Amino acid sequence: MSVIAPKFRLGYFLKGIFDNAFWILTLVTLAGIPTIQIALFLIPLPVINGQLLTAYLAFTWLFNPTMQIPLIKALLYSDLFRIAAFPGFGFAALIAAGTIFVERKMLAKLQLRVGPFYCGKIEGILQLVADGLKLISKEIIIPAKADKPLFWAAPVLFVGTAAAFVALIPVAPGGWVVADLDVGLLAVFAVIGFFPIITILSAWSANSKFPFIGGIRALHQMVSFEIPLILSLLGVVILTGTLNLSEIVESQSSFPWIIFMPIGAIVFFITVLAELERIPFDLPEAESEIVAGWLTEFSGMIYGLVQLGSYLKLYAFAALFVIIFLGGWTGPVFWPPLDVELITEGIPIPNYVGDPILTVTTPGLPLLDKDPNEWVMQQQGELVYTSGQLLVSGVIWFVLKTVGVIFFILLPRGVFPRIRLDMLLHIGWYKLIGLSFVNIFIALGLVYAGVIGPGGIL
Amino acid sequence: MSTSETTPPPKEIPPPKAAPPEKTKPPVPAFEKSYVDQITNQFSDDVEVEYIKENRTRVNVKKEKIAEVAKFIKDNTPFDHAESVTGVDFPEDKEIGVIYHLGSYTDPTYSKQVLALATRVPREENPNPGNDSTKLQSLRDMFYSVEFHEREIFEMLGVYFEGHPDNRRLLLPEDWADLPPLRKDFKNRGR
Amino acid sequence: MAEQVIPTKKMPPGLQVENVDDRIMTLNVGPQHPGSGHMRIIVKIDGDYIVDADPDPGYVHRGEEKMAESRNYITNIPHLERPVIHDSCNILYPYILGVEDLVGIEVPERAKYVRVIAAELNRCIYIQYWLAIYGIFLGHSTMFMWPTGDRELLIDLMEKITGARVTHAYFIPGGVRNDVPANFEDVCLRQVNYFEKRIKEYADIFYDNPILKARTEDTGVLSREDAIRLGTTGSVLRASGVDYDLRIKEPYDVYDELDVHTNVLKEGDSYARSKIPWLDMLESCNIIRQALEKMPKSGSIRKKLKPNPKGRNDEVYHRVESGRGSAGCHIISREKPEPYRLKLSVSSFRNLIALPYLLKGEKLGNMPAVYWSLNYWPVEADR
Amino acid sequence: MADALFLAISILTIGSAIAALEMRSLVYGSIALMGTLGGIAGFYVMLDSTFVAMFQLAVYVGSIAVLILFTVMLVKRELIFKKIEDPKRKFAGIGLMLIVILALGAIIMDSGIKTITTDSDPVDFREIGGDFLTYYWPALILMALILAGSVMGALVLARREDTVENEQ
Repeated sequence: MSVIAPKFRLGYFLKGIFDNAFWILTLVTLAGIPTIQIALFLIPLPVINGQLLTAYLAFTWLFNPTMQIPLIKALLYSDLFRIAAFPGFGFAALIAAGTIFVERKMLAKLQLRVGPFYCGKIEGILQLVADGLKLISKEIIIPAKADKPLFWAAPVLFVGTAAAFVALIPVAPGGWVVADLDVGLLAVFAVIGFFPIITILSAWSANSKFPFIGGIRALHQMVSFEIPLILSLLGVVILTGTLNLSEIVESQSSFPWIIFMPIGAIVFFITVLAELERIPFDLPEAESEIVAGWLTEFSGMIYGLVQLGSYLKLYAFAALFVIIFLGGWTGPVFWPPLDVELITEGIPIPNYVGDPILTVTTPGLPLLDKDPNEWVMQQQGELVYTSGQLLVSGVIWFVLKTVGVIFFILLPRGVFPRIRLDMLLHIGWYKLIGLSFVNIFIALGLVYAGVIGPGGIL
Repeated sequence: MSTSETTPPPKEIPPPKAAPPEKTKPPVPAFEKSYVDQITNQFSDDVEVEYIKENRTRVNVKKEKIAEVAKFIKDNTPFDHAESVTGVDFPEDKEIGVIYHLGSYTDPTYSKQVLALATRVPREENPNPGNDSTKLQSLRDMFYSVEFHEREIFEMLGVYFEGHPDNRRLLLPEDWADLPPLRKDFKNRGR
Repeated sequence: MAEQVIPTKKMPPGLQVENVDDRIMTLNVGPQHPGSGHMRIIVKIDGDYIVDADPDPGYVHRGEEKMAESRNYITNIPHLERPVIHDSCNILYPYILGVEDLVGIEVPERAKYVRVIAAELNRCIYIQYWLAIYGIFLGHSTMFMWPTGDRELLIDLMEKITGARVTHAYFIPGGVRNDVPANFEDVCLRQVNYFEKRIKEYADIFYDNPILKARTEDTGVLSREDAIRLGTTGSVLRASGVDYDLRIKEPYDVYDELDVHTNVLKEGDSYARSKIPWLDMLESCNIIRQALEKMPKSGSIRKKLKPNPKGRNDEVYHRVESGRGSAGCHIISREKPEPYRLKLSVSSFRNLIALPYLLKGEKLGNMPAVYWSLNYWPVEADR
Repeated sequence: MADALFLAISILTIGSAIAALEMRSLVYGSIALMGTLGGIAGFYVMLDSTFVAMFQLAVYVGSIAVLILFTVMLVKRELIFKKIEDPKRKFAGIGLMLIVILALGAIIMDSGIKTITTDSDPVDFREIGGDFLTYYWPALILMALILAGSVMGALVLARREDTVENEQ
């Protein structure tokens, strides 16, 4: 192994660098800048302080201290921020990375593993980065007789579908959700339905036996567990009378639905384990039977993408459990309710030197200001509480609950062995479907008894 | 690896039958003698008792009669399984010995006993496993557990077992084209 | 079964499928497969059912028996323990007994007890390793980590006795290689007691686990008659209800002076086969404690052996109960320093015959459970 | 914007429908069929009925397409890639399609559906759900029971088949 190629010549090396620089400059000038300008032309720009934000103004205000806060605020309320950062991809990816970290540490504690305890400097956080770098730098090997377009498309589609799932999850009051659909829950079902297709297509496209068996297993598992998954959530829909996920959360301001439908929650949790291929149900990846199942032929960043997608999916399912059964971002509130003035304008404090205003500001991620809609909605009597009345910001409650659910999803990995395919199908078709019907009948009974639901006493 | 040249094998190994030292032997154990006597009474000419020691006995059988003797043992004595099948090369005698070690699980009084059922088959200088005279009847129908052992003997010593359904190679590669490696004229490299 | 003539051209067995129905898929499980070990199982599946299984060992064949013919009785010791390095004392035991028989040497009483202790410790070490792999084969990663962790205790103990962590080469004709350290009794008792406490916890997480029971019970059932007919041995045999343990049936060294119990289960399924080794470990702890109590506190540890001993013109066949079952050693000796023929009759090779028999008709998901419950060690089968 | 979107979705739907018919590989054909069904869901979204669109996605793209894919993959491998080249049949099919399109278009144009205008709000799915839960509750319970019964029946049937298979 020689470090420098035997035909190395400095002149060729420099020429290569200059060539590259030349082509990059040319492409940026001819293609990059026009693209940016077209994009700026199409994107609706916000109005800040009565001025339409143009690209020129944005660059100017970046260095103007008084205008930076409004600029950032405008950025926070833009769609791009929602998709890329807070309720969308970035937030979910952060939680997914945390999940991997927690999984390693917890399993190390449980199983006497020594590696994760002594790994790295700062509790082994850099291990995640190292893993990611390793996956990126590895060669992507495609089987010789694979169906190449599908083989490439499947991981990308997997991540895309997982991200679409994440986009439907509201994480904070006031519409902090990427896609606030009226039929959010139905959209969730529609998105979940895509996973089996992607799995079976990628398994088929690898043109190998073990991925194919794994794909067929995944298909069996996902299809047979999708039905109890949908049925177990119908009880909540009957009680709330809405399919919008934010409204489902707001309906739980007094009590979470898990109190009334524990059966549905249990069924949903088990189906989530199966849909995520976590350990009692990880048959599609059973390494002692079928090498790695439908992931066998994946290598390098393709594998990394599938892993990223599956952890995004893990976050999304845990968040869905929190939203539907555990009350989402609702937490303990001040009781009796605070004065409206305290929340909105602040109350002057007598005999106090300095800033004489006492206000309740909102900790949490929508840090800078309260959503203007919220105040309006409260005036219209639609909201029982505002975020200002929460002890802690709703986002923190949401994250805490989600992490708790993720913990319970990870926990069986240390406790249970893998089950067999016929046992899995037996559980799915015989037990869980029956239990979810029981759950629906409980919900209907509550509705017709007039206890709860549309026009109920609670 | 090895060559199938026709150099005579080294002379220093004495054949086992050639050295029966007539010493004062220990008394023959009665229990072991009883079941060996069953066999010798049945096949008087075809079998020969090699030794009767405590818990260990050995009976040499002619190779044509091995299946009959094995069937008799299976039917009339508590020996119900074969523990081990050893193949030994005797280039001096131009013979290959096959020794079946039989044991018993069903009868607790026989649980210490190991009956060695031995036979010899002719050996050829240029072996062609499966197609030469080095053949023996398989005991698989009597003692099912010899199946893999006989496959191993076949590949290691070139003894073809007639009546064995699956005379493929087991441990060696499928394309092994050399001498059967446990024969004495297969030389270890560097030795 | 019809007689099969040897084909003139050897085909790899995986390619021998002719005129097979399209429903049947052939899977090469191994040798590069996380669920096969150092061997290949050619599995034909119809849907989820295995219709045919053909084990193909030989990927780690070392030719130990051929090697033994050109080395003398002493230099044979280190390489004959290689087949099962985790169980090196027990795999060496029958050879040592046979050589002692051939050269006619008596073993001191203390050495016999040390041998029994080392053999039982080594049996626990092997079974822990086996159990770890059984756990990970069933997807139970905790059961992979716990036995590998607890195994270190006994490995440290064996290191104190023999000086080596895995390949001990501890038994020699006429005794053992070196004496145990000074405070060995206390250390060994403490370690073994803690070890027993630990392995009793395995029942909570593994053997009483409802999913494990539902998964492995009634799978791969080997009846008593079939276990005898197939000539299986060790834990496979005892899980099928045959009470046969060589430590009791044919006691060697000092096992007849100790109170040894054997564990027999009637079911013969994968669960019973996997439970027997665990019960054996608990029994081993008992044996070690008894041996420590009865062991002479001082005395010779080995008989002086004349250099390069020659055997007599005879053949011997000795058996011991190893971690997997009966391990036999058949030595044909001439009046020479090296054996004329040495045959290791090992339990893995004997139990392998049950694998195709058990796998036929099972589900594919049961394959690892059935395969590894046979207590099969591929390297030992290949020798 | 809406017109452009409509055009794009139309091209996607019709193009993938043609592709679904013309693809040689059955797997790619079924993927194109998924595109068609997804395009129809896009039309529903444009018509402000997201409820139906989501059902279209969940049922047709999510479930029916999986069934089709599953069936296709169980077909022999040669059949998946078998070429069916018959120009006569191809042109006959195209002609038949044109005739049907023209006939349907004429009927629609003639029926006066274009001139219908209505200002009433589209029916919200909430109202349908509310009606189901209040006024039509016996029907809902009946439907639920029939669904439960049919699932149980299917399970019993499947079980019987399963045991028969095991006996073999």
